[in-house]
Formats: sequence, structure tokens, C-alpha cells
Amino acid sequence: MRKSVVKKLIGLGTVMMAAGILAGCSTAKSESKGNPVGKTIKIGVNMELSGAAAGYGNSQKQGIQLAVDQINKAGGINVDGKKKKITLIIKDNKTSTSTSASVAAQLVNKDKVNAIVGPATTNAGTAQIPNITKAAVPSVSPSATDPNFTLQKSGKVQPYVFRACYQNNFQGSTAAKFAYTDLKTKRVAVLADNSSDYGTGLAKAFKKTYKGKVAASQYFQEGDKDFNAILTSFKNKKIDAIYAPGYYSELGLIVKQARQAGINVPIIGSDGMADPKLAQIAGDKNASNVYYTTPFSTRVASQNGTAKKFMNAFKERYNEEAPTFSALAYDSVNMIKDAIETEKSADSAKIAAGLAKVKNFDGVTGKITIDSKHNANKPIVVETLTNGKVSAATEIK
Amino acid sequence: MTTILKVEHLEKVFGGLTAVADVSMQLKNDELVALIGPNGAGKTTLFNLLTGVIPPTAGMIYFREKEKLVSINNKKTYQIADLGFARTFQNIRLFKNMTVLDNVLVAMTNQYKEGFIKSVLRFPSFYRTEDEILKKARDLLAIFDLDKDMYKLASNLPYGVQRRLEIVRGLAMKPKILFLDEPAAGMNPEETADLTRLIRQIQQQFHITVLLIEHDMSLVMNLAQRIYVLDQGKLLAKGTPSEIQHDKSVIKAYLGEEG
Amino acid sequence: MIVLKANFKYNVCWLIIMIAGFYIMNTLIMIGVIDSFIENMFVTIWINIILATGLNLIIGFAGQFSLGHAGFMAIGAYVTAIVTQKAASLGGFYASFVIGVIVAVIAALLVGIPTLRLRGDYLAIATMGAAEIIRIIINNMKITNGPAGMFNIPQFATWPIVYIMMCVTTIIIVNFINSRGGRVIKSVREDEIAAEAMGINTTKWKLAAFVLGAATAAIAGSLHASYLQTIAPNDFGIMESISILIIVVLGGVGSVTGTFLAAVVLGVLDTVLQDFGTLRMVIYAVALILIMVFKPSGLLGTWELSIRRLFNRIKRRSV
Amino acid sequence: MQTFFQQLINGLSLGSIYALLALGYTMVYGIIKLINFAHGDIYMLGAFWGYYVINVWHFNFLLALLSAMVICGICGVVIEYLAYRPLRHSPRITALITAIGVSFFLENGMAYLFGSNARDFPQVVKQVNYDIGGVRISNIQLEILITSCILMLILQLIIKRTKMGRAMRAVSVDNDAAELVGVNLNRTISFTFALGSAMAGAAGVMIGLYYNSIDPLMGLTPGIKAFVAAVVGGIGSVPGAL
Repeated sequence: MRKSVVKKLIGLGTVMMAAGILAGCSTAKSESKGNPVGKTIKIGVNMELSGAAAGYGNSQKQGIQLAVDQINKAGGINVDGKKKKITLIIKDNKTSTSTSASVAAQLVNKDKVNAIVGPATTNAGTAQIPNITKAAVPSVSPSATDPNFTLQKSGKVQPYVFRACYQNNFQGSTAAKFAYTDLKTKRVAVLADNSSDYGTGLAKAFKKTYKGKVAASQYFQEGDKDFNAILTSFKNKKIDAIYAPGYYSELGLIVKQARQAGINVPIIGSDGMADPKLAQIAGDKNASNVYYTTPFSTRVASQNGTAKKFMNAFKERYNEEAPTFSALAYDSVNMIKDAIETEKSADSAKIAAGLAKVKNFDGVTGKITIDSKHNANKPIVVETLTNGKVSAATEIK
Repeated sequence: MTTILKVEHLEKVFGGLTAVADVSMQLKNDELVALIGPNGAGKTTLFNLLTGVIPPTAGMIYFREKEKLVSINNKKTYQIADLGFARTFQNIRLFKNMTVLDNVLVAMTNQYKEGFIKSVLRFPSFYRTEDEILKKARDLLAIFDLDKDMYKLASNLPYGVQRRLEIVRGLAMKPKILFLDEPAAGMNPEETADLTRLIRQIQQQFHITVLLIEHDMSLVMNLAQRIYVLDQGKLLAKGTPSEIQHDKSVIKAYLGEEG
Repeated sequence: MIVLKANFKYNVCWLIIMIAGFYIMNTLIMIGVIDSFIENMFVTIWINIILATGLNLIIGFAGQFSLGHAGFMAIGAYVTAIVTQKAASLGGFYASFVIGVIVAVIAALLVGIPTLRLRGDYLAIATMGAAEIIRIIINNMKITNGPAGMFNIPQFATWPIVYIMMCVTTIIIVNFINSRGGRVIKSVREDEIAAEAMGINTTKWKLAAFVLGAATAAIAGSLHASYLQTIAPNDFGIMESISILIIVVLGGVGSVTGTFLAAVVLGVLDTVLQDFGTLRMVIYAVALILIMVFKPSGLLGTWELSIRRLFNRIKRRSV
Repeated sequence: MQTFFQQLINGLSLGSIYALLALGYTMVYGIIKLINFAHGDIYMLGAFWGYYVINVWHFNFLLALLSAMVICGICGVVIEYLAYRPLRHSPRITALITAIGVSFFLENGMAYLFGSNARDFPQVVKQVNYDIGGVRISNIQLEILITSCILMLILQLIIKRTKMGRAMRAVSVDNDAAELVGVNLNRTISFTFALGSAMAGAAGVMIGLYYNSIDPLMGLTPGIKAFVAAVVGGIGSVPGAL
């Protein structure tokens, strides 16, 4: 009697396992050919609207909404002769990878979107890749900067993943060249944001390219407020400049506290600090001798018609200067529009094909060409802040 | 009658205060010994020393393991308990949110083995062990008329029954010595009479040594074969109940303290 | 064999429920009622169930207040990510489970031995600190790719595997609770001094519960990494530990059924709230406060679903 | 040596702000043994209130500080009344989860109303740096140091010299016994929350002035840090905190 019970139990267990494995095979493989276009073109937004990166996510949301409203006001996107309007579906991913995956699944399966804009961070961005790839829906991230973001493990490009921003290697090495050649520095200190790939990736690229000596290297965390200890330690290192890649909320404080501590050497940063709020937090007087690499320059913008129009429209609608994040998001939407127009179709798989062909697209953040690795190639500019205002912009070739 | 527990010159000092000083005593097999003394005499401290809850400052405690007396000074509480020491507490310490049955089963923990794999995968041998141990626990509870409340939570029992359960839980450990810390505290005379019967029953049925701390003199005089009197940490007197009743120093200590 | 016979019926019932659940899920997917979005929601809920039952074992049954569950989850997740990137096969995936559990057990021993003598809030701080140390180590290691996290992790954890693992870990934990070990850790929770006087090595048993909880957390981490294909150190911070704790407390400390219910309720709530943008967390917070104020002991308290009781009730009714 | 003094000055001015925050934390912990996760968010509320009144109503620093203390005190009492009081006899872990809920509510509520971007705090006090032997001290640092010392002194006086303070100390030792000797438990706990939250509000305004940057999540890190300090430091008792 006892033995038969064991057998029964083991038997049941095996049946269950086998069923599981079989079912796994039978369900997992359902290839999709993408979402066809309906009455309107549906664009999903998978964005960090709450959580740690909410500030950046909300800026991007503003840019996206502005772009969509402008397109719809003009009648919509011309899809093979017919004008179709855009429906925007905005969802919050809490700055969390698992929620981002869930949001992406909902967008592509439930809402049947034709393309996705977002997320803002690399981590949330990579989390959505499996779901959108399964559904063959392309995504354009305005600000996921990790070099491998658009690549598969094998090094092949992810077919449905695009970005509108620079990747870290490009921006970091540009900053290194600028620091060595233009600013003629020999010894720099690196102070990078350690809580995301953005800061560490840029710091790594900078150190690799910089020809002078990196005299000190320190990290800080997102949300840190007090940098006095680190800055004081830099003071004795006889440095010519500080390279500090990160976002404006911390960088503003770093600039402020460095100047207060009497460190007046140039501070070089990245596009994360290309925001009017930087000077507000640092104080206009302190925000001098500050440089950052950016695709989007208010100065360059005055010569660039697209950018000028965007700046004015943004200011009119939100009553503040447009931050870089909004500009990148604005470009992301318009890149999708461009792709639809080239392919003459708004089916999701076609949009992906179109995005790969984007060339010399006239964006707010410069003339954008998508390369074979789905990175956005565009000119890079180093802006100089003096007394909180952009005083010069140098284009780096 | 062999000596089962031997205490030599035991001393405990808290800060500057001597709680127990130079206490020597012996317990023999199957004896029922009472430890009395006024409040603050150090009775509970002595209990805690014997059960390893606190380490002594000086002196030795020996316990009979097989044929010889072994020092248990440096053993931890659970190791000492495992040797065959069971105790109750002055203010009942049952596992309140567990059933009566579980309370007893916990006390039996060291009497059976259930490997992790065996219990998690529910091998038939797991059920066999469970069966056996459940039967044992049930039988024990039945002796003390607790089997009808088996699945009740311990906290839902009346006070007197909780006291009884705590003693039964101690017995479930199959101890060689049972320490009872004021078992009659808070009981009315009727309940105390029940308790007297209970303790006597335990003595007769289980053949174990009992050390009893008690204030209730009727209980002590009724039950104890020998009595130790503790006053201000020192051993004041020892002997049979009648000897103690007539001991002058004891009378003085009690009258002096309690009027 | 009384107990065996009596229990056989109930065990078979449970098994049938589990298999039925599996086939219902499978059929619904086949006929297209459940799309990959709902599947995603279910898998997230199941992983949360694994995490929360493990934590409930530590908090609810052993009575030790741990705030570092996410740290052990991180260990499992990173081990699976690293191993399956090197050996991308189903075998490698299962091996990573084992390695992850072993590493997590070692970490739990290292954390537990010194900290489990602490009580209450002190233990909470110590475990929180330990989890934070794990996270910072991961954040600064090369092999884990630093703060950028790891992505392109091959997906082996499909929903059936997650489902089966959830069933298996739940069976392990529930069976543990209803055995000698479970009774002992409950007695330690109830009264440590009395348990010690019963001859129970309380430190050892607390450690056992802690280690078992950590091991299941590592399994959940492995599944999380392999299903999501992306992990980053920031996923495993104090907020993750807190969100697991919320599931446990909301369901009822000391009720596995409650943990299941709370994980489902919170999982559905979380998905529904995706459309609310910034307002989402406000609604979530209000819901949390209201539930706690009106049901302070959690949704189910310490109540457990028991087929035995169900049977008995039906029998009584029919008589 | 110079570096050391510089760090000391920086540490002192910042430390005094955190001390105000930790004090409130400890008082609440000491009295009802609740880890008040939302305390850091009250400090955030204080900072935002300061931001608002200085920008819109053009308050000066002192007025902003005092009004923030009043507002935060009221917030603290309301939170205690609505969220914590019903749970006073529930398991402590329930109260902890509620506190986390309140914290989420405040953070995300503020993010919803005002956006989650960091914003610059209006500089009501013009910064002047003094250079003493190579060590830089700003008037803002001095002002912060002096203000927080005064506040701590007042707190000390309230706890040591007033009837309410005595009640607080009694409750922190044993609330049942305190109630038996006629202490009004509810009033004492409310008062403690008011006092602690007012201190947090003051800290919020000062941190805004010091860093010039505030955002809805700013209370999170100091909140957890203060929690660690409150428990590890073993300063659960009110007199111990001082």
C-alpha cells in the first residue's frame, strides 16, 4: 500500500512536469508579424513618470505631447496619401524594470500600438526589448545611452530598438578630446554618478580616451546632496579640470559647492546637465567656466529653424525653457513620423524598417542619421556657461 | 537513592549585589524537594543558575549523566534542558498562539527526527514518525485530562489549566528533573488542592525528581520530602518538613520578614 | 498509518488544484484570452508569491524582522544572469538555480549568524544593511557590469517554469511549516526563553528559517532575471525589500494563503494603475493606508485555507 | 589641518540640520515605538512650504521658518490622528507599513502636484563667505548653526521644564503607567508629533537654503538614515536624544 502511494505521487509529479515542458513548447512560440495600423496611428509611451527618474520622464512626456499635438494639428501623418492622426497612450513604468516589461506587453498586446517612445533609462529600456521584439513593434528611446542598448548578445543589432541620443562612448570620448585639446588640461579629476549606467559609462569612455592624467576618480549616488567631502579631497590634487558626468539635479549642487569651496577650475559635464535648472540650482554666479557636451544647444538652435520653432512652441505651452530631455523626446516622435512617411505605411514592422533608414533627419537636436547599430549620429556641441548663461558653443568634429 | 544533581558553593553576584552566596545542595533520584524563602531570597536566581539561563560567578553544578557526575557549568540552557532538565516559569510562558498539542509537541522536539528533505517531500516515513509522536503526545495529554482541549490555542485556556499544561509540557520532555517555579501562584485553594494531587501523581507515575519553589506553605508541607530554606541568598536551613517547621532561624526569618 | 491515509486525500486535492490551475492557464493562453501582457502580470505575481512566502516564513513564522530580502533575490538573479550568459542552455539555467541557492545560503549564513541574536528593529536594520552591502558589491563589480546591469539574458524561465517553481517552493515552505521544524520556529517566535528551556537551540532554528527564506528568494531572483532578461542593481534596493514586506503584512503575517491573496491583489492593482501616471503611487499609497487602518492584521490575519476543514464542513452540512 | 577644519565646519552645519530631523524621529520612536517612515517626508513638506511662501508671499527667512514649523506641526498631528492612532493597539509591523504608505502618499502626492523635478530654492539670504585662516564659512552656514542650536535649546526646555515635557518622558518609559497617573495619552502623543514635525519642517527650510535644491523625494534618504541612527544609536528615549 505504501509503495503504491509513492508511485502515484511520483507519477503525478512527472505528469505535471511533462505537461509543463510540453505546454512551454506549445505556447511560447507564437510569432507576430507586428501590429497593423488602424483608424489612427497608435504611439505608446513607456515612461518613468514616478520613481527615481520621474523628473526626466516627465520632461520627456512634455516633449512627446508637444510633438504629437503639433502633428495632429497639421492633420496627422501622411500614410500613403491618407492623413492619419496619432493617438497617444501614455503609461508609467515606476522606473522599474519589471513594470517596464509589463507596460511594454500591455502596449503591444492590449493597445496594439504601432510604435513605442521610451523608456528614458537604459535598464527600463532593455526590460521592454523581449516583449516588443516578440510583437515586432519598434521603440525609440530618447535617452538610453548604454553602448550595448541596441545590440543583442551576439553583437547583432536589435531589430526593433532605436535611440535618439548619443551613446556613452561617443559623448565621453568627445568630452575627453575637448578637455585635452581645447581646454589644454593635463590633470583632471573624474566625479561620476554611480547609480546609473549613464554616469559610469561616460566616465569609462572619458578615461579611455583622455590623454592627460586622471588624478582622482570618485563616485556619487543619485540623490546625494553633499559633495563637500569629495570636493575638498580634490582641492589638494592640483587638478586642471573636473569631468563630472551626471544629471543636473546633482551637478547643480556639485558646481555650487565646488565654487563655494574655492575650486574654480573648469567643470565639464554631459548632456544630462544641459538644462536651465542647472544654473538655477548652482546659482548664476557659480555657473561659470562650466562646459558640457550636448546635441542640443540654445545657441545653435537660433541658427536652426526646427529647433527655434520647437523652443518657442515649448515655451508657449509650458512656460519654461525646453530641457534637452524634452527635445530628445520630441525628436523621437518625429523620427517615427519620418519613418512612416518613407515607408508609406504605419504598420509596426514597417516603421521599424523605416527607422533604420532615417537619414539626415532634420531634428531639434541636429541632423540625425540612424547608423547600422541603430544609434543616432548627429553633430555634437560643447556649450560653455558663463554666469549661468550659455556664452559659447563649439562644434566638435 | 543516587544523587542526580549536586551543587557546590554556588555564587552569583550582580554588579555589587550578591544574589546567591555559597549555596550547596543535593537532589536525589525521585525526590520531591522544596525550596522556600522570603521574597527576594534568590530562589528564582538559583533556578536560573541551575538551568543555565545565567552563568554562576563561582561554584560548581554537577549532573549525573549515566554513571558519573558531570559539570554543567558552561553548558547553554538548551543543552542543559536536553540533559533532562525541565522547568516551568513563575509567570506562565506557554506558546500562546499555538495549540495545546503543538505546545507538547515542541517539548518533544528532541525525541524524534524528521529530516528536512523527508518532511518537505512528505515521505511516508514522515507520516510514520508524525503518527508515533502524535500518539505519544495525545496519550500524555489524556493522562492529565487535556486531550479534549488539544486543538485549542493555549491562550484560550483558563488560568489553572494553563498552569497544568505548562507542567505537562515540561513532562513531555521526558526530564530527569522537573523544576516548578511557584506553580500555585494566583490559584484559589481548590485549584491548589488539584495541583497538589497533580504533582503527587507526576511523582508516582513518572518517577522523576521535582524541585519546587513555593510560597504556599500548605502545599510545601504536604508534598515535600525535604526542604531547603533560602534567605538573602544564603542557605538558612535544610531538612524534613517537620524539622523546618521547628527550626528557630527559619521562624525568625519568616516572622521577621513577614510579620 | 492514520495520518498518512487522512492526508493522502488532501494532498491529492492540492495536487489536482495545482495541475488544474496549470491547464486552465494553458488553455486560456491557447485560445487567446490571456495575452502576453496578462501572462506577464501572472508571472510577476508568481515571483512575488515566491518572495513573499519566503519572507513570511522568516517574519510570520520564525518572528524575525528581516528587511533584506531583496539582497538574496539579487544574488539569485545575478548568478543566473552570469551563468546563463556563459552557458546558454537549459542545463546551464538549472545549474544556475542550484549555484544561486548555494551562494544565497552562504550569504544568509554570513548575515544570519551575527545578526540573528538581535531583536526587532535592530535585526531589521542589520538585514537592511546587509542587503545594501550586497547591492553595493554588485554595483561595483566588473562581472556584474556595474550599475548598467545585465541585459540580453537568455530567456529560459517561461511561465510554466515559473508556475511550477512557485508550486514547488510553496509546497516546500508549507510542508516545512507543518512539520517538526515549523512547530519549533513557531515556538521560538512565541517565546524564545521558553523554547530554549525545551532544549531547542533557538539560534540554529532561527538561522534555518532565515536560510530557507533566503534560498527561496534566490530562486525567485533567478526566475526574475531569466524571465525579464534584464536586471540592474537598483532593482534590488530597500524599496524592493519593502514592497515584499508590504505583500506579507497586507496578506497577514503568518498566513501563506494571505500572502497569495495579497500578491494577487497588489499585482492586479499595480497593473491597473499603470494608466494613471504620476497619480498611480498616490492611489496605491491611499489603498495601502486604508487597508492597514481597517484591517490591521492583514487581509486574512493568520487564517489558512485548509482542504481538510473544507471537507469537514461539507460533511457536517450533508449530515 | 585646514582640510580638517573645513570638513568640520561643513559637517557641523549640515549635522545640525540632520540632528533636528533625527530628534523628531527619536521622539516619536521613543513614545510609541513607531518607525515613522514619513518623518523624512514632513521635512520635504517643510522645504516645499518654504519654497512656496518665499516665492509667492515673499516671506523673509525667519517668517518662512516659523510658518513651516507651524504647518508641519499641524501635518504631523493630522497624520498621527488619521493614520497611526487607529493602529495604536495593532502589531507594530502594521503601523510600520502604514507609515510607509503615508510616506509614499506624501512623496507621490507632491510629485503629482508640483512635478518631480528638482527645483531651486529661493535665496532669501544673500551669501557672504568669510575666510578664516583658509577655512571658508558662509553666513548661511552660521545662520543654520545658530538657528538649529536655538531650536534644540527650546526643545530641551520644553521637554525638561514643562508639564507636557514631563508627560512625554513618562509615556516614553511606560505608557500604561503614565496613563494611570493621569497623563492624557492622546494629547501627549499628538503633542510629540507636533513638536517632532515642527523640527522637521524647520530642517526642511534650512536644507533648502543650504543646498538650494529641493524635490519630492528628498526626504527618502535622510529618512532611512535617521531611522538607522535612531535605532542603532539606541536613542529611543526622549531624554537620551538630547
